[in-house]
Amino acid sequence: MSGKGGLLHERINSMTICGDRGFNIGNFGDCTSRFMRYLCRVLCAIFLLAGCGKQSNINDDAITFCSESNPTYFNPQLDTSSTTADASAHQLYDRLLEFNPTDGRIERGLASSWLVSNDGLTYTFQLQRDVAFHQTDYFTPTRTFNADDVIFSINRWRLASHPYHEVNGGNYPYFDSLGLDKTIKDVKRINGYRVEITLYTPDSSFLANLATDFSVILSQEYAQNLLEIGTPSKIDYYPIGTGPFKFSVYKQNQYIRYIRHPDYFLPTTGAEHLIFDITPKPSLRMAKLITGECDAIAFTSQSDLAVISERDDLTLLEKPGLNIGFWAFNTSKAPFDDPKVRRALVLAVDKTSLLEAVFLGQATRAKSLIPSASWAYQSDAPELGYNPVRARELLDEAGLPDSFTMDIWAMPVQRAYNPNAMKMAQLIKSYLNEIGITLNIISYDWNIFRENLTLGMHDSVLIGWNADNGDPDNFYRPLLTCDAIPSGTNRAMWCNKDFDALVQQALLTDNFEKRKQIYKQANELLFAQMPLMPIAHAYQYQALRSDITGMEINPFGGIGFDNVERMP
Amino acid sequence: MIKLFIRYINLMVITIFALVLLSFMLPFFFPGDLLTNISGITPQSLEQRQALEKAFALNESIFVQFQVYLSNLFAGDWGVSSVSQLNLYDEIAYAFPATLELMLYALFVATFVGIPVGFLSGLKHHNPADMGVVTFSIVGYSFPVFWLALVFITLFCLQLEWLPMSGRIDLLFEVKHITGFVFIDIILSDLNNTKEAIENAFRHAILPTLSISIVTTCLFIRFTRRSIMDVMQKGYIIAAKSRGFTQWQIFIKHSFKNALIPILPILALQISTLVTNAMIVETIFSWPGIGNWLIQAIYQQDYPAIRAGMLVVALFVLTLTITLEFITRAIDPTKDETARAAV
Amino acid sequence: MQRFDLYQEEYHASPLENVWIEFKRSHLAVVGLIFIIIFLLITVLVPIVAPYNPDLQNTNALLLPPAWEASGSVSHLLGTDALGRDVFSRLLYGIRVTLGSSLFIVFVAMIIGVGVGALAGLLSGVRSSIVNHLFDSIMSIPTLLIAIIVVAIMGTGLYNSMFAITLALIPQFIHQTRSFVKEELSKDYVLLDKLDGASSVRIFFTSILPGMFELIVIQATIALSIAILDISALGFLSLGAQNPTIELGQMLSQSLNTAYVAPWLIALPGLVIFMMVLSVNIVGEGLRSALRNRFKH
Amino acid sequence: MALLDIKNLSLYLDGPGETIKALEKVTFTLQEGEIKALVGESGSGKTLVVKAIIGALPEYWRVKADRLTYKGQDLLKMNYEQRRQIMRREIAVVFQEPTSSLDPSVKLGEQIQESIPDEFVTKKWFWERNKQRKEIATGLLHKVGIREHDRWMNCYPYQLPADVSQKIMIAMALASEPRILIADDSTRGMESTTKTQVLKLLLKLNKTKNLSILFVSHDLLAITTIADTITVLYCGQTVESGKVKSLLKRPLHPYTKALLDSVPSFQSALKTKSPLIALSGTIPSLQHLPAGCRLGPRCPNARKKCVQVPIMRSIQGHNYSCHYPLHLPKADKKGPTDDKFGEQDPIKFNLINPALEEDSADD
Repeated sequence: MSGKGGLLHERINSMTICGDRGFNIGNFGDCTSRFMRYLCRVLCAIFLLAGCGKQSNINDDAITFCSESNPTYFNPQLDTSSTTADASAHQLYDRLLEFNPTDGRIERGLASSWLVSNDGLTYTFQLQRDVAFHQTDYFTPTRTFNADDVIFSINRWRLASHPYHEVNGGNYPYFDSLGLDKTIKDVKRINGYRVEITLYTPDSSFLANLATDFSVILSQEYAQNLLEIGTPSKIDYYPIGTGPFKFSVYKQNQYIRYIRHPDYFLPTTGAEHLIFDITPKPSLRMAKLITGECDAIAFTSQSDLAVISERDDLTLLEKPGLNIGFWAFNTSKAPFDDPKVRRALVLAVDKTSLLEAVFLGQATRAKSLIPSASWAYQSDAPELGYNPVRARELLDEAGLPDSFTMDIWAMPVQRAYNPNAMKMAQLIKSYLNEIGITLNIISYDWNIFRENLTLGMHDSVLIGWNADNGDPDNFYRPLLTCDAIPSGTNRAMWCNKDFDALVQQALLTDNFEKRKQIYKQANELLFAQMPLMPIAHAYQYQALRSDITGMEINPFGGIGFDNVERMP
Repeated sequence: MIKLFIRYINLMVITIFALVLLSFMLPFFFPGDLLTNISGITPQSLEQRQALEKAFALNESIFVQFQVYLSNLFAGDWGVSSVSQLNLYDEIAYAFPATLELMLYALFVATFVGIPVGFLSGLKHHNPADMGVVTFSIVGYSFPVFWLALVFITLFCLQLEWLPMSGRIDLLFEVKHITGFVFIDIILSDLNNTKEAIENAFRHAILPTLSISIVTTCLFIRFTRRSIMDVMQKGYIIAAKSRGFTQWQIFIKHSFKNALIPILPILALQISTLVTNAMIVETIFSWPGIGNWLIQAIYQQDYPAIRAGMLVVALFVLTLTITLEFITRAIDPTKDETARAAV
Repeated sequence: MQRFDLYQEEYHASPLENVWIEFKRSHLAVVGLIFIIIFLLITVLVPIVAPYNPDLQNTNALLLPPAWEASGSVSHLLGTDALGRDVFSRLLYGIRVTLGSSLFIVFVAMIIGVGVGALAGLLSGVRSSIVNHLFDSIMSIPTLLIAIIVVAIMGTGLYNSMFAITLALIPQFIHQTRSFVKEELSKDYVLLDKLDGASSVRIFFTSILPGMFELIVIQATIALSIAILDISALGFLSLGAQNPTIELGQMLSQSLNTAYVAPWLIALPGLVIFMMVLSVNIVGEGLRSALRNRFKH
Repeated sequence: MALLDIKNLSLYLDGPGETIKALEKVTFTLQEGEIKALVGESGSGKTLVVKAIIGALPEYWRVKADRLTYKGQDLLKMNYEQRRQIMRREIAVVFQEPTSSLDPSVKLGEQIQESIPDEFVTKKWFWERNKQRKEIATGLLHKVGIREHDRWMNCYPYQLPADVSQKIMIAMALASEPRILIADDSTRGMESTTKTQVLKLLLKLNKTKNLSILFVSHDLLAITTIADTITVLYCGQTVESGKVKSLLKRPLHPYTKALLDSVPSFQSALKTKSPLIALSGTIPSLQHLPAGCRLGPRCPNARKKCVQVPIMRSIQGHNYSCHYPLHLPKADKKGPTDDKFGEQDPIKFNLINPALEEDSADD
């Protein structure tokens, strides 16, 4: 017995143990019986063999991205959450127009050129030629992209009578919140590669809206096929688009796989495979980034930013964000319909401590909705300070009972505009305790959370908004106008006629100065009514491994992997 | 033998029936709309609601509903998850083998490390190695599994960066899901780099298996050591020694079997703790098993999934425990068969 | 113990004293006992012992490392968590919740388990065998599964998870008591009582119950260690104790968010759970061996 | 030359604080073909002697002996392997409870075949060897008087009655054709019919195979019928040893006397309603052994001198260790007893057995 044991012993010592970490076998010598000692050697041999070498990626041209939760559909038209946008907008589809990520100007996308009539009512688009759709195992396109696809994509959400309008729920939150279906009069097909869109009233933000992540171009031929087979709902679960990647397979709560679209009409240097590894916990995403199982991760938590910048194998991209994190009160519910109560709640909370504790100083203080990065930023906007005594007086004036309980809904997921809503809720809870209000914190799974929010079951909610285009209207209309309530983007359920009038009026002129004046009046109205407490405009971060290039932060929404590759 | 077999069969049938009955009654207790809890589909329109009610015989008596439920159960139509609208049968068929696999690894380690070490330390119960084993076993099975997993992750994944920390295999390998057991799937789905895939899957399996197998191994060690030490004091061992058999002969012929028989039922009970630990560890290592799936279902309040998942796991654990008990009773000659089939 | 008294009276220690002598023999067990007493004291006296109110958020000392680290301060012995709350006092309150609820669970499970077990043991016949089979089969359902069902029906929360774990622990007591009572009934001294005309209830309380004392204590220690592990596991999975209540498992899962900046926040709650379970197991083990070889002398 | 020669065998148990002498200077020898009886009340350490011989003592005992030899080889000095060889071929043991000495999980046939040493099985192929083993086993069973061997061969130990299992134990002991058979109280708790069967069997074996037997028991009736020589133990001290006839005729040690008197059938001339004789008091427990002669407190004619351990003296092979042995001729008594308190008549042992009286007369 010992003979064999001895032989193995030498073989272990002579074997080159990977890495320089010498492993002293000697300390296992104290197992007394020969069999025991032999057992120990075999065990540590197995363990050592397995521990060989750092994680080496066999399949080199594959990029793994750790996303934070499951997309509801693979079509951003149907859902405003950034998870769906990340998973589909820039990967699977293209848009008529695109934003330049650096300066926000509008560039050409599928539309090679466009013409705006001087009365601002008709827009004509000249389309790109020979743009191929995806060829997958569930659909093979016979023709390339043309005007029919554009008309199909727009009419789907515009016309209630469209065969595909009711498919998969039939609500299009982004477009409903902007009321775009009321502004577009008609979409005409001039010829195979030219489309003309006429509006009822001029809308200076229309072009910007066509470039957002939500206005993607679907395949009309694929839709036709599905209608014939009788499974129209598959269009949003098994997507077909013109984007840089094709959809391969999706396993809920686990992963999404994409394969490169070989004949994509733009030259890209992206990887052959793209994998979204769904990891809900931020600390788990961070760990996977460190061990190299993920090449890039979504929404790093604020506390880890310092750790990333210290490590040399990780890089951190940073950009001032076009977003707003706020604490919205459900104005449709008593007592939050009384502005006094809302002002008292805002006065009772110290915004600076929230910024320090939750954003760890990596965010700018929000006075009103518009962040400093936008041209419509109003630096001298009025703001309520921290004054608990005044808050208590206001509450007594409003006739609120001494021991008043309310709930606050905290988002379970991480977002740039609010990296840790749960923690912020706990801080607010201790502040409200001081003025005699008990606050209970409620949280659900992200999709259920948003469903219940649209139903208005909440008293107040900690949430925020990511801009989709540089236009300030993209903050005011979806967040606070009456149309936005049914679509679920107006979390404060606040409907104020003269506020809507102001926002509508701002759209009519595209002269920046005049629009700034109108938005100034809107800010004063908001300050008086205070339907929500603006908290912060956070910087946007993107953490990734150092050997990944071609990735940049797009302030206007979803992440794109078309030019992302791994340096050898 | 036949009498014992019949007794165990009827015990199995009673328990399965009780479980199916329990899983049938669950939706009535779950909050929210009964129809969604049963079928998973939230009826959009009125006539869809009527169609569903007729399909599940909700307006008839309980027995008819139970009958409908049973026929659906055997037909494999377990309803649809109310969150992801995916067929539950396929979801469970996808998730369950992963937990089974993790459990088998841990059981393998526990039996082939726990029992021999238990025997060895029991036989040599007066030297330092035995003291070491005893303290290791007490410390071992008082570790909270989830904390042990976290410590392993911080140590082996983050500091030493030896082992990967999540999932069953690196997502780079496109392993088709055929049987659900990762190693078999790798071999069956002909990859170009099968060897690396197997090595990668092995590295992924080490930490989860280690985290749950330590607790079970230590329990096995403790039971076997106690049992072998009792057996060595017994009269027939001293008689065998007096007949001049070697240590090894005595161990193989007499003490091994006599020591193992009394503890097999207790080891069978460890399976249910093993399943609990496997389900907890899955959430930490994001192992795509049924535990992870069930806990996601709880977070998303996906009641049809909870009901189906609960039924599958409970049935599996129960049948396994009862069969193990039956096997021990069958091969145990010391007691006559008419003794009650006390589980 | 050599006693030099003239009459050579035989000194026979009472069974309990014998158990204590045997228990004292293993120092490890005594150390375990001391730890348990400390934990129990903490559970009872925590409001006095804890230096700070556990929910007091002091925002200017966020994520302070423990005192022995370079940048730690003595005011917060074990540092502060992400919201600036003192970790040391939160751990003490965590012990109170975890250990307190576990003790309560074991107590309730013991009362119900022993009662039903005795009943099942006393009344024989088909009815009791069906009941026993059902309870034994429930015993092998994993505790996490029962907890998931209870949470699905009644929602998350400490009390619901306590209810679930009691439900999971009762069958073990039932099984042990039933088999013990069945064994004792076949013994002669019970036969004698029967012959004297004692009713089965009286037999149970006068002769079987005192004999069952050790079995119950051993089963209680096992159940306690399982209960502590399960309560903290459910807390960790955030199915058990929710935010306002401070529970060790839940503290552990919350500390994951700041895993890289404050690794000690992960280590401390886990360590406390481990110490609790270890001391319970050591005392349980010491008790078992003491009870087993108290008849040696 | 003596097969088994034991001199001054002492067993020490290091209890907490003080060491207990369980056996004190046990001396006896076992000749070839002799049946020696080891008698003593239960708790007198006779099982300990057996365990000391076969080396099955638990670790915490310390064995010290001037001589513990088997055919000249000192058993204590031997290493484990040599001692095992002796146990395998030369010495065989039959323990007290037959049922607990049989492995409950193995069939009886297998256990018997297992105890047959390999040397006896000469066939080449394994199936032939198995058949031969079976035959030897059935032969053994027949030898010990078990008729339906098939029935017993494939049943389990818990299904056996006591006497059958006792016979099977003996068969297994004989399997290796030992030189010595140690029967540790093997007739305990048996009805007299089965007991006589077992004793007859032992006697037959002794006669036919010249098998020397060490018969350990506290059942005097069995001993008188079968044993040649006898050694009486009390609390670990050899009290008296010698030929059975001489001991029965004239017991020298008061304890042997009390033992013999306690058996009514020896008292053929008991008058009706006369009190049965029994030694007062009980056996002291291990912790509180009296100093010197351990019968001291219970001995009818104990004196101050008995506090020292009496040395073993012998008359024509009949040795005893007592300061005041019963009715020895006066001279011997005066010699060793320089009793300072002057002459004292030996207390007539009032319950002398008249039947024995006449025998001693014609000695």
